[in-house]
Amino acid sequence: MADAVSVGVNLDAFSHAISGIQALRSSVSRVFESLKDGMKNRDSLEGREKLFLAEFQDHLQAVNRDLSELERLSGLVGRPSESHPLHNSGLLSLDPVQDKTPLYSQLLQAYKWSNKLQYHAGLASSLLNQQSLKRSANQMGASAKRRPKVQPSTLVLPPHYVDDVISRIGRMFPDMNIELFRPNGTSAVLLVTLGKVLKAIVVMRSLFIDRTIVRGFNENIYSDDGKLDLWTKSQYQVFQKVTDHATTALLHYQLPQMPDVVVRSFMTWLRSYMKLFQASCQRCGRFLQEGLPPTWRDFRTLEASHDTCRM
Amino acid sequence: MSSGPAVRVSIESSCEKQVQEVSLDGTETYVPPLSMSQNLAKLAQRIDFSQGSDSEDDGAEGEPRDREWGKQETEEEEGTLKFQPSLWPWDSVRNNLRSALTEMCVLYDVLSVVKEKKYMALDPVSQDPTRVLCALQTPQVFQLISKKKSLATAAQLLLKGAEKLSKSVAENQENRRQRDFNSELLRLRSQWKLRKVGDKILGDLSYRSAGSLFPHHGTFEVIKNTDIDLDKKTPEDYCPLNVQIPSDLEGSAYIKVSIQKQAPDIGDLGTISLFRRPQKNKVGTQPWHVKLEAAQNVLLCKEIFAQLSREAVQIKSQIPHIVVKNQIISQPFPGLQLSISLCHSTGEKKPSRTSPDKPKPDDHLYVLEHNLHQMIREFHKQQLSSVVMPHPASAPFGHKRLRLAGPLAYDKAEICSLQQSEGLLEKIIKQAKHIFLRSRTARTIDSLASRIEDPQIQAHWSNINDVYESSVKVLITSQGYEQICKSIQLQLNIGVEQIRVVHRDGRVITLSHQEQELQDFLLSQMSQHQVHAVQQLAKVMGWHVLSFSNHVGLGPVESIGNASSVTVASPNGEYAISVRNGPESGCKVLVQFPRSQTKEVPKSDVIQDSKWNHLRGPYKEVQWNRMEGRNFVYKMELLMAALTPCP
Amino acid sequence: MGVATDTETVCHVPVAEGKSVQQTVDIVHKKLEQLGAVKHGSFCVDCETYHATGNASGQPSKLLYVMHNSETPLSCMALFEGGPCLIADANFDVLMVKLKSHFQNAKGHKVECRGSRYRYCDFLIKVGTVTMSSSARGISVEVEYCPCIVPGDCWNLMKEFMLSFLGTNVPELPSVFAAKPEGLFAPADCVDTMTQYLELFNKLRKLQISGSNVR
Amino acid sequence: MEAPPVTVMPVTGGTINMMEYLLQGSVLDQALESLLHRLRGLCDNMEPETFTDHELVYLLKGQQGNPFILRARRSLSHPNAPWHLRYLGQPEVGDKSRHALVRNCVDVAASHSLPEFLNEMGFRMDHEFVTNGHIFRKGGMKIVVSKLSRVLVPGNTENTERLSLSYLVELSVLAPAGQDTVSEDMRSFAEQLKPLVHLEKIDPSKQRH
Repeated sequence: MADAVSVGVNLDAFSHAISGIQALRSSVSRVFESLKDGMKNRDSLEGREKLFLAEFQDHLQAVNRDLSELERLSGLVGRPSESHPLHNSGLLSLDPVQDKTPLYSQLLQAYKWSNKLQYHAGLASSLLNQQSLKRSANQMGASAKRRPKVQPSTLVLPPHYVDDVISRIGRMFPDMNIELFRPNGTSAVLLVTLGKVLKAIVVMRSLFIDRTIVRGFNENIYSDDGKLDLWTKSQYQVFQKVTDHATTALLHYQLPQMPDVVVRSFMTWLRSYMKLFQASCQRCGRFLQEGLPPTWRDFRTLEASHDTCRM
Repeated sequence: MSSGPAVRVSIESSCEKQVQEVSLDGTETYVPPLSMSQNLAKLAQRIDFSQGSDSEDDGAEGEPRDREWGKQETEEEEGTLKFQPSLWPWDSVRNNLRSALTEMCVLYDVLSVVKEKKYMALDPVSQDPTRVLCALQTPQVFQLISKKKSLATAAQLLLKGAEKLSKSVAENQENRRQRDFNSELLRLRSQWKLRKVGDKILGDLSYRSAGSLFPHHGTFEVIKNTDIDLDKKTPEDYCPLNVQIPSDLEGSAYIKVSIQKQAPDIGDLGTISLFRRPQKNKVGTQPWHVKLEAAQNVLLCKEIFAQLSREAVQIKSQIPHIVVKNQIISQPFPGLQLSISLCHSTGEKKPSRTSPDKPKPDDHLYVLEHNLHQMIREFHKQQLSSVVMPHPASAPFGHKRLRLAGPLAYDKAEICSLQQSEGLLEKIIKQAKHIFLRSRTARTIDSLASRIEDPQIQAHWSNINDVYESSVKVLITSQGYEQICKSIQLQLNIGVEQIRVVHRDGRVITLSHQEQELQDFLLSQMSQHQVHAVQQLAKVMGWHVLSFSNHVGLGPVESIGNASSVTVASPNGEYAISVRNGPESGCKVLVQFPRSQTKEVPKSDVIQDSKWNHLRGPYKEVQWNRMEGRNFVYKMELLMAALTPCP
Repeated sequence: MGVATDTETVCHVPVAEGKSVQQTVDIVHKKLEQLGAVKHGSFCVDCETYHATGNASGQPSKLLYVMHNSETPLSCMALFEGGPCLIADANFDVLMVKLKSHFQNAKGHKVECRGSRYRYCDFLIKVGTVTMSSSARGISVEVEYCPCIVPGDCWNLMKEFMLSFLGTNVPELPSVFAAKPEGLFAPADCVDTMTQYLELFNKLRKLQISGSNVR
Repeated sequence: MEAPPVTVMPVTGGTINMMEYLLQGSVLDQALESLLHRLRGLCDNMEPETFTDHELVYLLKGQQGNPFILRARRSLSHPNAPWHLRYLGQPEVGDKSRHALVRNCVDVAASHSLPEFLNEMGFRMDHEFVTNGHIFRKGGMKIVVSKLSRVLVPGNTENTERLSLSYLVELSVLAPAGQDTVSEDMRSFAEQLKPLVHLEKIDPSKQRH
């Protein structure tokens, strides 16, 4: 700290010295100025010379004076301390007495804090990225870069992968028979036979479900020419209703990032029609409402109710 | 070289050159050492001149020659001492002959070396000029002659072959030019049905064997082309066989299907402009084949049209179908006209019988034309397949399905479905309706999507369509909030007459073919979407939903649908935001401030007590269009964030 | 094309006290129409009885019933009571004519059941009057729930439906179904229906025999 | 759907009094190929079809008169097809100028329970055979070229033995009674098959005894 004080004292001398240098420079430049101008604008050559010499002399004297002044000032400034060329920061390079400085423990502390911060930030970010708080698939920081790759890959999946997923799902539900056809190129068409209740045709595009149609167990699945009939709607009102509900379910179960989950949840939902004719409505307790059994199945609880009772 | 003629060969042995005399004491007198050129000749015989035609012989003989020489020398050496009787009396003669041959070979080789100037130049050698000359020149001439001769025979052979080849090529060309009528007929026979009637050959180009019931006889006559001068150069496409098709099947024809709009509000349909040009003859197809195919196409088009017009007259519909000459006009939807016309252009002259709407030929629906062709062929196939053979074989002929109907106890509906078959015209009208409805739906959605930026409309068309049905998923979202605002998702099943809309909440709405209905519906859904989005956003932001209504009964009456509204309160309940959104009136956002924060609280005598400060304050409308933000939901999020006090 | 298999039940409705057969039928019709069912044409089920004339073995021959149902207009059902049955096309009737020396038609035994069809959602209801030798004997009600092929599954549902227009006369699950192991309405569903009708006819016939004072 | 279609027949009915017009002949195995070739040319343009059928002949013996004969046939190549039950009457004696054998005929398509049902009716199986061959069609005419095989073990259609080294050729038409013009058509068609095969009217009742 003593050093700091002495520096503070010297500062004055420094500023004087600087102004001294400035004066010296200006006087030197004056000498050259006059030399450059040379002898001119005088009546007689002699007068000219005389005047010029006198001027030159004056200038040189001024230079001399300034120089000596500067020398005096430089003496005042004194030599800067050799040991502390960087002042305080220079101290850092000094070998500290480790036991006496708290640096290590402080560092440790800081490191711990930074670790904790990172951990909590990670937790927070994962929480914030959760479904309920996500506003858009495009927004996620990390996935923003990944997205262009992810998006097409779920749209264009290799057929055997689709086969795999479907057969896995099929194994999950033993009472449901899932057959896979590819009547039109690579996109798969599933024929789901649910017990002896219904048959559903599910048209897929890679792993996304495009549309679905539900028919009675005894209705035709194949058209006259032996192909899967993807279009003719059921002749029974019950299954027309169930087809509508299944379409609604397709709109409800949507998770573009995980299409296989969607297929699985849809199949789980569809399986709840196993007891289409046996279950009574959970709301009104009756079997029939306007001639129809309870066709609606809640998307979460899979509870059966009439379409008119669910609202 | 060996083929040299029977020449008089001097028996004088060449060994004279080597040994001149053998004295009794065994000393031999040698000829003077070989001169430079002789030496060279000797060396040259060792060289294998592979380019020479007889180099093989040379090489083969080179070695033994050497040995012979050596042998001879040794023989000669000892010959006088003990005479060795040769195996064969002419042995020496043979040997000499052989050596003579060898000499000639050498000579020939030398000559060839000499002739190829690059190896060496021959200079006359001073020593013994006559001998050299005779030794060199005579064989050379002889060789030359023999070579010449053999070359000449070879050349003759080649020439003969070439002549033969060119002759056969010419013959081939000749053949192609003037084809054999019979072979052509054979070719025709392999592709078309022919039969002989009297002295005529008649063919059948009708589709009768494929199941067609069209009464046109479809007969063509095969004619032999004789009016051609065989000496003159025949044209490229000359064919000795010609076919004469019935005059009414000449030219080219197609069925034109188009939808004309009487009102301009309907978008363009089928604007692809594919102009028809006569088919380029494929290389290798016979002209008669092209002609017959064209005639068959005309016949098919005629059959389609005849079928359609018959049905048009038979079918009773509310707006009767009109058949005028070569055009059938039907009205699938009000203000819409489906016209099917038979365009038949005969020969070179401009199509004179085409439909009247010639100036705009771009509204031709190629898909429907194609479908018509497909359907008539299906119809043919049905005709054929309905009369399948019975199994067991003893059973009577009959419709395959109907035979099953009895023992399998088909009910009425099933029997009906076996018997009824929709007519061509009904099918094509249905298809036209569907195509029209589909393209207009697409246009409606697209125009809304381009006109309205917030919220966004996305349409995902199904990848599998039927001729009568297609479906599209419509998603209404806000940009940047796709994950939370997905309450409005619709599946539109576009049918023939109507559009069935399945809503994400389970509702099913049926829209008619009127464009306005779909547009109004989508607009009202978009308006509802905004309010739904606020509701969803409130959940995410921790705000509480105070009230929500899809159909508000208050406020100005909307011309389309109903306005919807939502009121949400900030987490601590201080502020509340009310939003009302109508499809027509747009959105209106109000913020309710807590009573304590409002400066100009109207002084009231009743609520003086401080506890009344917890009462809600007045509402203020937000100048929504001046809010920061790229869309409605973003603005709302900013507003909520601003009104959420920092803890 | 498959065969429509579905669940159906045929039951007998007793004639209401103090009403004629026709009046009772009208009451049922009215109830159905109130429910929302729509009349959808008419139907007819008939049954001829044959018995073998000369029996070589001498044992009492079973009766052969030949039945037709307007629901399956191209078919002809031939049944032995409790025995095998045959579904054939309409030419079977011609064959029976040829066989008349061996199988004799019991003239007085012709039973017919005619009435109207009603449709209500996926239900098909047929209410008919059973006629024997040109006199009305009783009322039959056939209820068919088309979408379901397992009778046991939808029995509660059908019972609820029948309650709504038949009141207390709801029958129990027909024995035809109860006997089946899987409870599946087999492809030969028309036979099951015919068996039910046959049982009904026989019941009515017995009623007639035991007490001829039904009405 | 409401109005029953026009072609749906009344509840009791069927086609009464159908007649079968029949010409028969046979060819040796060696001549089969050329006959088939000829038939392919003459007959309707259809895919040539083969068949394998199993026929059971049932008798019902009454107290008096001839036994009642019914033929039950099923297709082995189309196991799902219905059975065909056939009654054939005695050949009509009629006038000699007719070119074909004419007999009454009832064709019934029946469910697979037919053998069981016939047994219940009192019919007993007399004999059975397997027939396989080719079937052609020309308008209403049916031409069946078939080879008959004896069933060695009753009921086992796998184990059969050929009856002869020739093929049976039958030309038949089903028509309502009184349409004698069909026999004229049959004769001209039979003419076209000569000399490959000679089709004649053969009275089975006279043949048998």
